[in-house]
Amino acid sequence: MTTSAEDEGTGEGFTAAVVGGSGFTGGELLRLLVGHPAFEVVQATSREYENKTVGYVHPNLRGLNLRFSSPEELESVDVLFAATPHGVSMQHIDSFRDAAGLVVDLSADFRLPEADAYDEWYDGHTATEHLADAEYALPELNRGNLPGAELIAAGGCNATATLLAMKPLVDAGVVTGDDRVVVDVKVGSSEGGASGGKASSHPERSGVVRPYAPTGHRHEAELEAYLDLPTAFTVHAVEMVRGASATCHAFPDGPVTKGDLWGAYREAYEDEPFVDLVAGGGGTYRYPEPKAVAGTNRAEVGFALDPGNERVVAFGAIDNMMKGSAGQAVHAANVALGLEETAGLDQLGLHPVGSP
Amino acid sequence: MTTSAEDEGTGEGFTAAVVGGSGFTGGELLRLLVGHPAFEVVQATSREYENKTVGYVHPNLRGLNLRFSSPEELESVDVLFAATPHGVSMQHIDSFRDAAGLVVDLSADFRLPEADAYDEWYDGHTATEHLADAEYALPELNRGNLPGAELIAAGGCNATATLLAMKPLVDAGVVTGDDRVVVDVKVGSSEGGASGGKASSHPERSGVVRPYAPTGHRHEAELEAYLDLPTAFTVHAVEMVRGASATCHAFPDGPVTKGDLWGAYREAYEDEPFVDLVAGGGGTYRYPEPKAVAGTNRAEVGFALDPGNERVVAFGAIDNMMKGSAGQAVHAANVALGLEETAGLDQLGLHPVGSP
Amino acid sequence: MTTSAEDEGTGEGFTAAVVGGSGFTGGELLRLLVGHPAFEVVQATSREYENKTVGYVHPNLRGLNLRFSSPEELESVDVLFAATPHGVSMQHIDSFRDAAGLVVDLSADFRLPEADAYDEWYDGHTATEHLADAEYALPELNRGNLPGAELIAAGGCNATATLLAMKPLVDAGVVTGDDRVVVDVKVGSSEGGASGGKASSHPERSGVVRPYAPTGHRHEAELEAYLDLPTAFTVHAVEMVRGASATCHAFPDGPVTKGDLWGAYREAYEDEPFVDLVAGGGGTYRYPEPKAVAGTNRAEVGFALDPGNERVVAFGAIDNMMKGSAGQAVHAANVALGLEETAGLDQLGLHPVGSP
Amino acid sequence: MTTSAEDEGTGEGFTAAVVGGSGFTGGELLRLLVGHPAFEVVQATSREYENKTVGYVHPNLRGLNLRFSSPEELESVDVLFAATPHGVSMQHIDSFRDAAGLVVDLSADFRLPEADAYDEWYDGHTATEHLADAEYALPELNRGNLPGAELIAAGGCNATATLLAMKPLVDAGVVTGDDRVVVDVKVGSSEGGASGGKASSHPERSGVVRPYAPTGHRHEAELEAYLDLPTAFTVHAVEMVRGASATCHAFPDGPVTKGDLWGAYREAYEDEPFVDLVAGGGGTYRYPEPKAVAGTNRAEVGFALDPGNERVVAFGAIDNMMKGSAGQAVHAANVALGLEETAGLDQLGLHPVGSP
Amino acid sequence: MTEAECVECGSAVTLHDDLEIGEIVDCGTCGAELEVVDVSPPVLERAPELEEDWGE
Amino acid sequence: MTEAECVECGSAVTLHDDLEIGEIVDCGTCGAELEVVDVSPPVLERAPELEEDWGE
Ligand SMILES: NC(=O)c1ccc[n+]([C@@H]2O[C@H](COP(=O)([O-])OP(=O)(O)OC[C@H]3O[C@@H](n4cnc5c(N)ncnc54)[C@H](OP(=O)(O)O)[C@@H]3O)[C@@H](O)[C@H]2O)c1
Ligand SMILES: NC(=O)c1ccc[n+]([C@@H]2O[C@H](COP(=O)([O-])OP(=O)(O)OC[C@H]3O[C@@H](n4cnc5c(N)ncnc54)[C@H](OP(=O)(O)O)[C@@H]3O)[C@@H](O)[C@H]2O)c1
Ligand SMILES: NC(=O)c1ccc[n+]([C@@H]2O[C@H](COP(=O)([O-])OP(=O)(O)OC[C@H]3O[C@@H](n4cnc5c(N)ncnc54)[C@H](OP(=O)(O)O)[C@@H]3O)[C@@H](O)[C@H]2O)c1
Ligand SMILES: NC(=O)c1ccc[n+]([C@@H]2O[C@H](COP(=O)([O-])OP(=O)(O)OC[C@H]3O[C@@H](n4cnc5c(N)ncnc54)[C@H](OP(=O)(O)O)[C@@H]3O)[C@@H](O)[C@H]2O)c1
Ligand SMILES: [Zn+2]
Ligand SMILES: [Zn+2]
Repeated sequence: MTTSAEDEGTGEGFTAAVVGGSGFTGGELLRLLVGHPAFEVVQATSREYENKTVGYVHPNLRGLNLRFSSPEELESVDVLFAATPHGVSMQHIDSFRDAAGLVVDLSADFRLPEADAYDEWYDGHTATEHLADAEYALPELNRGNLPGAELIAAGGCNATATLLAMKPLVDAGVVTGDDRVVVDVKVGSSEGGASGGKASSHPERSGVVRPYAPTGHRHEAELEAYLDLPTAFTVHAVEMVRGASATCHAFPDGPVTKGDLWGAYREAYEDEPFVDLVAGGGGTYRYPEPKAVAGTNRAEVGFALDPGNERVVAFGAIDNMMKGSAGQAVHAANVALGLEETAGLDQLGLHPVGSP
Repeated sequence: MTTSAEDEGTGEGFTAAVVGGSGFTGGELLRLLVGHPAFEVVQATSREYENKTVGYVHPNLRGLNLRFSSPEELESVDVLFAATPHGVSMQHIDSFRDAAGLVVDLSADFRLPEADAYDEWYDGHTATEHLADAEYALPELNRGNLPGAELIAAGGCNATATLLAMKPLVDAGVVTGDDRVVVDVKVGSSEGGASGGKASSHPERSGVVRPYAPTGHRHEAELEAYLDLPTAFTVHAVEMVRGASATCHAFPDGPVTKGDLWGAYREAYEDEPFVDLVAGGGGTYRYPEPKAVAGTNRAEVGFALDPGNERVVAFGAIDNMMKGSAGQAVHAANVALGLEETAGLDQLGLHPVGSP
Repeated sequence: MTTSAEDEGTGEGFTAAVVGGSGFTGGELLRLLVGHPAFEVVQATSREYENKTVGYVHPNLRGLNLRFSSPEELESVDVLFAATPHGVSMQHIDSFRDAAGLVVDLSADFRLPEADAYDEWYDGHTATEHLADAEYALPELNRGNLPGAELIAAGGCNATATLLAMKPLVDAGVVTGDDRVVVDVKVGSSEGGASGGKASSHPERSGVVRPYAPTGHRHEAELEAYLDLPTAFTVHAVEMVRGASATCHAFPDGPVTKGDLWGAYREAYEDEPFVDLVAGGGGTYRYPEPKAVAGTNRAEVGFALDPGNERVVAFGAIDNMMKGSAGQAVHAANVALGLEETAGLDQLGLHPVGSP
Repeated sequence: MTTSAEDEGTGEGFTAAVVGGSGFTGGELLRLLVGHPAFEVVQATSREYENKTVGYVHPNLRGLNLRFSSPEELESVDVLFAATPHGVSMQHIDSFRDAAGLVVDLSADFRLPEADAYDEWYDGHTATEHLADAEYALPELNRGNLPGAELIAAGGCNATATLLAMKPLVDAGVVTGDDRVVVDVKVGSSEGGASGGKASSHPERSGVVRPYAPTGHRHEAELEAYLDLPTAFTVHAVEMVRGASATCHAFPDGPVTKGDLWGAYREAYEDEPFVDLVAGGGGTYRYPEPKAVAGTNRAEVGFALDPGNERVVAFGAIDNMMKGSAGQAVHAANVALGLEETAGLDQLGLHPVGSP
Repeated sequence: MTEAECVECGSAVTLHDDLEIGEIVDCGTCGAELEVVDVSPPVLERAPELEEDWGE
Repeated sequence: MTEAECVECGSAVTLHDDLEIGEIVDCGTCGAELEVVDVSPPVLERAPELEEDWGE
């Protein structure tokens, strides 16, 4: 492979750094930025793998001529992507913003608009003065506020799958904040990040249907903040590495038809470059499935109507590493910088594919 | 392997036949009956594999000295187990009952008490005169009516997982028939049976989180019939071969404590030989998981309390081939015949185990 | 998704048809050609799915505005790709070549140079007059003969993995045709194609290590033809959908050093755009692995030296649907037509990724 | 579950302790001993989980009323099973033998007859005075020497699969020590034990075909010692949790027929209670497969003849946690103590089953 | 029950009583598919190999 | 062997004899991790929740 970090630079391009480049979403950012026509990666940090090549950790990037460097010595770049665990970005946000005009953070540190919410759902916030500057990354929700933003917070993966599934119902008034929605999410093991642990060892994690967050999942906070929707949220770990799939059970107050639903979803996503509607139809793939979008920035969104139970079931399926984090981050950066929205994000899914 | 069908017979034993012995649950019945101290298998039917050894189809039964024979020529036995697709048993029920004093049917043909329900949920019923004789197999629900029964109908696998999870809440009055319950089930590929089809080919079925029955699943009928509970039911296919896991989201009218819930579940299952309570605690396995019970007749049942959403999440995890069909059938036969309840059903699960 | 078959055309582009477009490698060809800067897909055939959209079968191509049409009515195109079962191309080769100046066939029908070999390994050949025109696609073996070719035969997937692993040893004289080489291949389920069958149903095929061709595999013929190497070939089905991995055990006559081996492999592949050498080193990914190249046209090739046994173990790992068929076909077409070799083939692998 | 460690005791029974009871093979020993008619488990040690219930670690043993205790305080028992990492048993062998009349060790510490071999293949041996007492556990090789033994060493899992496949060929003189045999083994992730590590995290380990020991695997030493056969050994990690499958490529000097091979294998295994011959035939399962024996102490052994290459391919498939360690250990203890050979080991495999 | 010898592996194959010529049975030891070519006494031959449905 | 009541689920927890204050045991019924806060008679309290290593 002859791809080289240096080759990518062009007069009109942007330089980029990835803090946390040895992690799962950091590696995904590198994959995307290396193939992006407008970005040149000049730094990827890792404390554990300092001085090792990026390909030592990420075998798909063996062709990349770049070594990990310390997060203590950040280069000046146009865009700094932070793919570090919760809490790290809020600690280093001043130096991140010193190093780059645009910071895109993948953690939860700047996702919620109110400092209070961090006290309720996380362990508080230590850099609240930056919260007002932060824009939620998901363009389908917040496209208008991204151009020119200086601090962007990529949404949570499970929240993203749910938001995309439910937003058309909320916007169309089919569901209101008074109705409780039950959200049952199934996720892959890459959500846990690269640091491992006993429960995520292969023998223990294989083949599970494991209720890993039966209640109290932190992404409820994002749904309240951005959809104004109280959700009863439960997350299961299932056998896949990449993927998050949200099944949302909503109970509209009045009667609703399939036509109403198609209207709501087409209205919401007709012009969206990364959302496909999959709702019924024929063949093997009739509803959203994460494996169909693995490796891509696409979201599959769909619904089914259950008249007997006066229920609408809404589905959202994404790749947690892409639309659920790194892809969403690059998409938002594209919008913020005035680039083509799909630049660097035109990967197609695979068929057939196993459990990606 | 030296196990032989003939070896099993003992003076006080019962002879058994398995109609549909080449199928998935038929094979599981054979595995159980061959190892059962009180049964002697004298016939296993298959039209496609007539005259072939049972081990030709089921590699785990290579040691069994038995060949498939035609379902047209049924032997006289004490117990006939039918593991055929829906509709077959109702067609042949007279000859089944002629051949055996006790018929245990694994299909839905005799599960529902009312003929009307078959018109609503299935394609009607053509042997309604037998419905009054039929007893629902699940001993945790219907133990008292099994002794002496002549026709027993094993419950549906997804219904069984749900019934076991919800029954304690209903019995304790925590949930009433006025509250809608959302049930989100995840199942393995063996639920589809041995006949295959494109969507269940390995390349297409691997790694899925596929909403295969988003609404209108027929097992809703069993929940209404036996729990008097309206359920909003959705079933997903996930990556496993064996297993059914029900996550039930219930919204009790009044406040409920963890103590109330422990009370309800212990009351229900303290003396049950096949139900384990798994609800929180420590380590890797904190809630019910199907892989922990794969290959066994055990059910794991548990719950979590979500005070913020006034919600109880109830879980039930079983092996669809065992507690969800063949194991339940043998358990019910044990009760019906006055045998030790756990006879032939003492398999322990495996740890670690992948995706069984 | 807004990709449209019609959008792709440019003045300097080539039109393409895919016969067998509803199959696995046919779908992969479509994925590649849709993203290829120089091709415009004007036809994809299927008898079973005639008039259905391509996205009905291939969920990753839902954005493609194209419907399957009958293979009986071939359009005139620049390049016709045939992705049909063995025997179909030899039957229709005249009409294929009438329809297109360049035919690229993915089946075995034109892979072997000698008609005799078809009698020995296959069921004979009915269009032997075309054999002389056919060029073996693998550019690493046959690049020089591809420009201007009119009939190109993509190599077998298992043969490709083996050829790439062994060729440097043969070229460098480390191994000669007098030494028997043992080749032990592990493959994914997509090798079986979309037509399914009982042994490839999910419950039966999951989790296997199944010797599916213990001896007598037809790809031995390609190894003899193109490498002049007698191989003792055994193929196992293992749990993955995409991937073929060849482990070759060779016993050189004289002593050989690691340096010799590195020399041989670097000599062979230094300038190859699609071959990565992976031989020892550190981290988790030390030798070729198919999952690291899934979805890409890359091959990982490597080796280990076993002085105690006077053995060299050579490894080759590819995606059977890409480097092992569709990707190799497009690569060869690029060379034949004078395009950039990597055009349309710059997909990067994923990390982490499960069992793709 | 009502199984209780105390319940098991009977007048004629043996008490047992498991050192390393929190590990994978330790847990498997506990599963077997709890269900064994002649054993009563009185101790299971763990340093990390001291005082926790056995079910905290092994969810399949939740019904067992036993807590882990410290390996520093060993109870006096009839049989002590040690399931600790290499090196631990040789360090504590004196106290083990003080505590029990029969010690069965699952590690490599007492497998090889010669102290020298430990210098060559391991890090030397510090308790060589016990080597003369040690008997290799595999009854198919060493049944005659087990009765009355005081120290038994269970064989390595990959060695066991290979020994069972090759022994009939050696005994019948089809293969001699002058012929090099190539052995290509595929193993599941439980071989690595419970302690984990990055390469065995679920995202990295899933779906692999990974050459984890391309050369120099220590089990070569056992093959030399017990079969007098030089083997070129390569081990691959593949996607399964349980299972080891050896494919052995042997090149007999003279011609050999299928009849010769059937003769050799029937001669070797006709009376063996745990070995099934699977060699060709029809249906889906034609050669040995690890998933068919998962959870059982069975071995599937088979062969294929490749006349063109003058090759015999011999296969052996086992569950590494059973026939490859804990099951073999209990089998050997049964023989040593004069119990029924199959006592506690009558588990049947599952069909269908995924990737157990 | 009658018995016949398997031509593949040499073991005894147990057969049902109302055996008919042309029936296909499998050997319980080696799994070979065998055709009944005579019934009294029963004689078995290797049945024509069915195509594997394993694909490639 | 002594017994104590689990504060989580109310069932009896079997304990070993040489119990020490501060030891952590788990309840055999509900799996809760319990701290020994007194030994004669034994009294158990819910142990401080260990962080899950499940990640997200
Ligand atoms: N995984 C997902 O699907 C997903 C989805 C949405 C959002 N997210 C969010 O994305 C972030 C990264 O997740 P991940 O899954 O990629 O995690 P990960 O695989 O664990 O990677 C974390 C990275 O951060 C680095 N790091 C850790 N602590 C650091 C510190 N104190 N200073 C500097 N660097 C540090 C690590 O490298 P060194 O230790 O070598 O420096 C590593 O490169 C998290 O906030 C997560 O919540 C993840
Ligand atoms: N799979 C599960 O997890 C599960 C769980 C709960 C309940 N069940 C129920 O159990 C029953 C069997 O399911 P399965 O999954 O075992 O199905 P399966 O694998 O498809 O097996 C069906 C069996 O029935 C035989 N059969 C089909 N049509 C027949 C006919 N007309 N007359 C006589 N025999 C016939 C088949 O053999 P031949 O065609 O060779 O005769 C085969 O042995 C179904 O009613 C299913 O709903 C299954
Ligand atoms: N799968 C692999 O990994 C792989 C690797 C290397 C080489 N190959 C070779 O590539 C070829 C295709 O393999 P595949 O796996 O893609 O097979 P597949 O999934 O079974 O697809 C076969 C395609 O051919 C069409 N077809 C079948 N018979 C036909 C006929 N008589 N006339 C016209 N169209 C016909 C089928 O569609 P309709 O029936 O709807 O027309 C289908 O689109 C084979 O020759 C195979 O050996 C495959
Ligand atoms: N896994 C297999 O498939 C397999 C097959 C054949 C042979 N074996 C052999 O069996 C043995 C155990 O393997 P495994 O896979 O079960 O390993 P494992 O899962 O890592 O378990 C090791 C056990 O030993 C205990 N232990 C570790 N160091 C100890 C020490 N210094 N003193 C006392 N106890 C100690 C551990 O518990 P605490 O740390 O809590 O005390 C744990 O219970 C190894 O020798 C292995 O080579 C394994
Ligand atoms: Zn035979
Ligand atoms: Zn408790």
